[in-house]
Amino acid sequence: MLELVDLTHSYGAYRAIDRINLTVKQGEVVCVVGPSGCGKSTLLRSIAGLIKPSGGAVLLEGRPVESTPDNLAVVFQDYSRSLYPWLSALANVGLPLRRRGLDRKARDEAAMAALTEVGLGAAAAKFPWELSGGMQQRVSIARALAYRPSLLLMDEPFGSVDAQTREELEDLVLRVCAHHGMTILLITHDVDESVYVGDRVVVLSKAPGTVVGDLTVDLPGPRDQIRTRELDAFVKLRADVGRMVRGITTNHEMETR
Amino acid sequence: MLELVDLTHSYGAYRAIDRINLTVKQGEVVCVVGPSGCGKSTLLRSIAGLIKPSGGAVLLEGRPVESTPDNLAVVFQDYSRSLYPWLSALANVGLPLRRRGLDRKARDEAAMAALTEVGLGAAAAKFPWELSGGMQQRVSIARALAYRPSLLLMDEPFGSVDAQTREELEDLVLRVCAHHGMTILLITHDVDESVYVGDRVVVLSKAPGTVVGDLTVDLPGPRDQIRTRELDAFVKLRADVGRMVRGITTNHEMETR
Amino acid sequence: MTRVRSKRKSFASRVAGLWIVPVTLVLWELATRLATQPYFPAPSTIAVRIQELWFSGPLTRGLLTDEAIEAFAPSLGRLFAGWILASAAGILLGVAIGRSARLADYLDPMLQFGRAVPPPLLVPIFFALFQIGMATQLAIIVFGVIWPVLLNTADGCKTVDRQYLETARVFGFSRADVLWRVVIPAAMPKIFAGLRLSLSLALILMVVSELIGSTSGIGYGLITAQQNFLFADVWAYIVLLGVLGFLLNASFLLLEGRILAWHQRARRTI
Amino acid sequence: MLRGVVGATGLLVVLEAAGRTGLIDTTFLPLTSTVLGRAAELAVDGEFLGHALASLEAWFWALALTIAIAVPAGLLLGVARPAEVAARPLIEFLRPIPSVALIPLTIMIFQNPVHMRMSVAVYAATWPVLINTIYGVRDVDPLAKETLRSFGFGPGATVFRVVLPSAAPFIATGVRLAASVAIILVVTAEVVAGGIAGIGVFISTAGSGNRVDLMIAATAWVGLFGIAVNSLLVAAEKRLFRWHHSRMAGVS
Amino acid sequence: GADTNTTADTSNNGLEKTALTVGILPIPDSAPIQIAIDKGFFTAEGLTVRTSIEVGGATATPKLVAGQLDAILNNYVSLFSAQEKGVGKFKVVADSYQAAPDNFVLMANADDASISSPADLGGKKIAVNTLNNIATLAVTASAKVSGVTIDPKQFVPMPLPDMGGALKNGTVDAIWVAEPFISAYSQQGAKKVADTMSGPMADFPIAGWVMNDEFVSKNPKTVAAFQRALAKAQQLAASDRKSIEEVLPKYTKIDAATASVIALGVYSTTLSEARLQRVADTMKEYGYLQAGFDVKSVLHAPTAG
Ligand SMILES: Nc1ncnc2c1ncn2[C@@H]1O[C@H](COP(=O)(O)OP(=O)(O)OP(=O)(O)O)[C@@H](O)[C@H]1O
Ligand SMILES: Nc1ncnc2c1ncn2[C@@H]1O[C@H](COP(=O)(O)OP(=O)(O)OP(=O)(O)O)[C@@H](O)[C@H]1O
Ligand SMILES: [Mg+2]
Ligand SMILES: [Mg+2]
Repeated sequence: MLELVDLTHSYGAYRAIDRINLTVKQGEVVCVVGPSGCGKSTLLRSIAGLIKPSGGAVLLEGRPVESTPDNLAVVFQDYSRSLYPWLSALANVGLPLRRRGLDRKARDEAAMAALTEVGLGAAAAKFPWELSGGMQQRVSIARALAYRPSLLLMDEPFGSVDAQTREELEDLVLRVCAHHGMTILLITHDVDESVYVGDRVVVLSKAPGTVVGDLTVDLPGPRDQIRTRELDAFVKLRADVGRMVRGITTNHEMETR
Repeated sequence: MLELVDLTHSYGAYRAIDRINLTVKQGEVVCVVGPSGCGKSTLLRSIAGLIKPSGGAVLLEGRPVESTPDNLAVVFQDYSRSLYPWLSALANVGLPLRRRGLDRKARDEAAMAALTEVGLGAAAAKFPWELSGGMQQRVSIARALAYRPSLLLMDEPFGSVDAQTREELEDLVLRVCAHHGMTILLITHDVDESVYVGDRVVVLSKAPGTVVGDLTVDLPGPRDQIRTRELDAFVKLRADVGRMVRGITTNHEMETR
Repeated sequence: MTRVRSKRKSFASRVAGLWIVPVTLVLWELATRLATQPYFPAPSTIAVRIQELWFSGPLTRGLLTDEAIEAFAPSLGRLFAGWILASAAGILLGVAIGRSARLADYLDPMLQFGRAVPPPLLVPIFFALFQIGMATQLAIIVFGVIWPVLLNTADGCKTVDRQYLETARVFGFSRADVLWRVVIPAAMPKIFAGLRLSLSLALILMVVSELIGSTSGIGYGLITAQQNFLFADVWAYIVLLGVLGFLLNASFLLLEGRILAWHQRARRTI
Repeated sequence: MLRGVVGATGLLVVLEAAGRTGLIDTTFLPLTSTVLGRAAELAVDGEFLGHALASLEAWFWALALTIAIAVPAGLLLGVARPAEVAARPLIEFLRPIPSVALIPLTIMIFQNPVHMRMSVAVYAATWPVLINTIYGVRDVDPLAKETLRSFGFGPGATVFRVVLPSAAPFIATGVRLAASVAIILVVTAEVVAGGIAGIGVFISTAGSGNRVDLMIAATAWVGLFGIAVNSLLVAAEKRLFRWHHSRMAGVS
Repeated sequence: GADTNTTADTSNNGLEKTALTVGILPIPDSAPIQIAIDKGFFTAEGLTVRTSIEVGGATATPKLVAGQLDAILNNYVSLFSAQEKGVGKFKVVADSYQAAPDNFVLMANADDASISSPADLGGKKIAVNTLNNIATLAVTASAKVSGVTIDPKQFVPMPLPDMGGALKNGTVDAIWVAEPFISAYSQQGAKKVADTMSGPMADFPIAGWVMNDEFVSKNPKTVAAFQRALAKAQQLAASDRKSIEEVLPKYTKIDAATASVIALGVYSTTLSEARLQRVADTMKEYGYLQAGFDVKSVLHAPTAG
């Protein structure tokens, strides 16, 4: 459904990503890992049509993406800036649902359900600045999930929550996505997470980012936090990805230092 | 050196932390873990004198903290908003050094050294909005380290960087602190990290946060990413802390859902 | 990409950006010719008057006539003196009341009062307070121009992102550093909005100050023309003011572009 | 509030003292007590209240019209860079033209004297709102806009749901500036062009009778009106923009 | 505003228009209109007259041209100048006011030895309420008698109430003022330098009631009614100072005490072509008019009956 062909982007003279090729199938969960500053967010923003890549193309259902594709939701890395301070958590989650043609009541209900699922039912009436970092992040996850997009882009969506909540959110996302047949592209730093959540793990090199690894995660579904992580296949994959990332990063660190 | 006595804070009617007692010795590294929204950032802000707690006291070297203590540095959770967009990364790091009575050249050198240590030597001239999330976070770590405070407060300082960089930063912080005899209070979600970095791990309950566990990490120093993590003591401690956090979070989740 | 391209914008494309000028002129000419109203002469008539009044002098002086020099020099002097004084006072006072709630409380009613008083009505009071004419005129300009700078500065300094200030606090910035390195840069966009407003306001108040008790300058020329029913002259002055304002603003934007580059680039979606 | 009263009283006392000691010539600037007495009399003077009401009406509609014109225009120009670049020469040409110079011309265009005053006031009051709106729009966090865009909202929704609310505090400052500019211009137009009713008409009549005390007393009411309007607007801003103030540090 | 009731209404003595808005100045010159209103002279003619306070010719004239006002009190110098420049086509329907000794005087600071007579005016800055009107003409003419030529650039326009302060702080050297300012400024240490309405300017016509030419020809009956009512009031004003003192506090801020002592001009009772031609001729002499000006073209004398 999503295809990146030689996707390249430079900020001014600085090249952030370099000829990235990637194909994502309908309903697939693809995790992207890579060193800090390698261009993951840039990649995500190109797919979302928020920046016009300097080269290459993003194809969605075969058609080139000119502006923001329809039926998309994004969880931004900088979640605190992507929540509207003049709206309550509930209203923040409900806002995109206007596009779904829901009336006020239906919107509020859907938003409330999503907030409850991320454990924020009690904080629905609070404003973003009254929420802790992790709570804000969960609001923006709830917003994306409530929207039920066909393509969901997430930029380190679980970075600010505790381990337990993180696992619950991982499972929540997988459940919702499977149920609604969403396609997901998830950026993460957590190698375990990438293997646990992804059907595929894509590894990017240091900046300018290129694809240096593309592993298919062949684990039985539905995943389970305890059992899946105990599988030999999981442990092996995790080690593979870990090695790959580590290899790059080490080289990277060598050069920049 | 740092003592919290019955520290309590409420936002309006909402109690965020409740009678927290804690003593931190000079040169100690204390990690605080706890579920999202339990009041960790609130605790940190009370210590930094940024909010006036509704009850109890913060004592520093025996004297109550009235306003922001001297010789303090903070890495905020919301790092992107704590960098000044009108200054380059170098200038952002160098700015607090004005208090150290350094001249321009010495400041720039110290800032450059700190940036290089966090792997951003090449990005010194960039402005914050030209940096990726992880790079911004590293700039704010560099700023805190370059300042050489006697007390360093860090609110999830490594949340946005990849695993490899994270480990390097952990070691960097430990090294710099040991060298300069800094005292550290570090908030994290990563149980492994809390045990690896901390001399002590303090576990907070769900909101309103109270201290439910205070474990001394009795591991040999200096720590090493591979060897320390392989120690039986490490594995046991990690499991202890994990159980503690998990227990709380589960109860917590039960109630809010 | 976009940035690079826009920087290299050719001179030709900049001039082409002014397409609205000829379009407006043509429409204006047509409208005035159709209306044939003595109060609204055609722009062509006005242009001729402008040339006669100010640009028919000797080449050595860039065609400027005596009249032009006599009118422009004192006016521009008053304009800049007034604007700079007002800006300095406005920023100073604005920073002070933006940073001190107590001072703001004490001064607020007086400032709000002063803000709503038409400057021409204060002329007799200024005459009573100042013993020289020039001071009166400067006082009128300063009094009229200071408000946008003062208000925007105060507002900008009062509403600095909390996280910026907290960062400054935890690192123990000195008061001066907080002011110079955090508050003022953060308030800069608002201060500039105020300065830009006040610049054209200064032009207006320069004219107002010359309407009363002056025998030189653009405002004096304007009121003379008005009271002599010389409409082409009146319009010549109006156009002159417009062009002056345009030029001043263009120079101002250049300066702003330099100083606020970080802001403009940080706020651009790439 | 209390401090404000203290501050203002202080100034009045100083002025009174300056008048009594002869530091200020009381023939040009009457004693504060005299002016205050006159101002109090005016408050119950039916004729003056009629004048005041006429000015108030012109001011209210002028401000309403200003907002109705300048905010949408500012949003458009702020969002659409090419439009702003194209319109800039015209705006910058028009902005420095004194309304006062336009008064005789507006008399020819607007038959109704109230419309004439309004047009003059709108002309001058538009600029602070317009410029502040443009700057406010530029100040909007790009990520806030991108968030909405990524959910597939069009430019209209982005402007209405993100740009307008985030720029609102900035716009409000512009409106507060415009409110006093509009008062100033309504009164000035009345002073310059005369008319049947209006505070400015009252002031110029008082001037022709050399009643400086009445002129200043009437002017004082204009200033007091400015205080009242500002307080109202500030209170409204506090309510509407709680989110803004919560995120912005209060004064130290 | 002024457009109400334009339609002819036969019940009102056949007047084409019964409601008039008249621009007046808040100075003694306008007294007759207030007298006519108060004494019911207009009502008797079937007219309802409302006054609008004007500031000067520069803004009252366009209001008249644009139809906001049906009639204005205007000084002749301004009026003739406007007519010549094609600002509009006007008709004087009644004379109003003519100068008397000490109506309009030049004053200077009492301690200013450098200026004591019109002969000292050379190069001095002189404050006038409006440029290019009776003020500048009177000063120019009276200085000329003393052999001094005034440069128009010596005139500083400023509102009358501002002049005292401007004189005191030296912004100007002399001021041209009328009552009640003459009395007020005398008390504040200003001295009279010259009576500008003497010599060539003695008994000079000051102001009259002016309408648009078009209005006059379209509304002859209304104009006639207006003239009749005004004539009665002018008559009363000319003969009975009390009647003026009574109305002054009503449309000006001159209080009764001041009204009883200030020097007043002469209220005219006829519209004399010869008298007004003198204004036009003087204006021509001093360059206020380019070509000769026949005042007959701007007069609309009342028709008998
Ligand atoms: N300004 C505020 N006004 C009202 N409530 C607040 C405010 N700041 C925080 N809170 C509330 O206080 C509680 C604790 O917040 P805090 O930011 O301290 O949590 P935290 O432990 O840092 O969480 P996280 O790990 O998610 O960052 C939360 O429930 C939050 O909703
Ligand atoms: N607006 C910008 N202008 C200039 N350079 C930029 C801009 N945004 C990003 N960059 C540069 O592009 C590179 C890639 O940035 P990006 O944000 O895509 O990294 P990332 O992979 O998301 O990193 P992280 O994991 O730290 O968030 C970085 O080196 C950064 O400095
Ligand atoms: Mg990123
Ligand atoms: Mg927190």
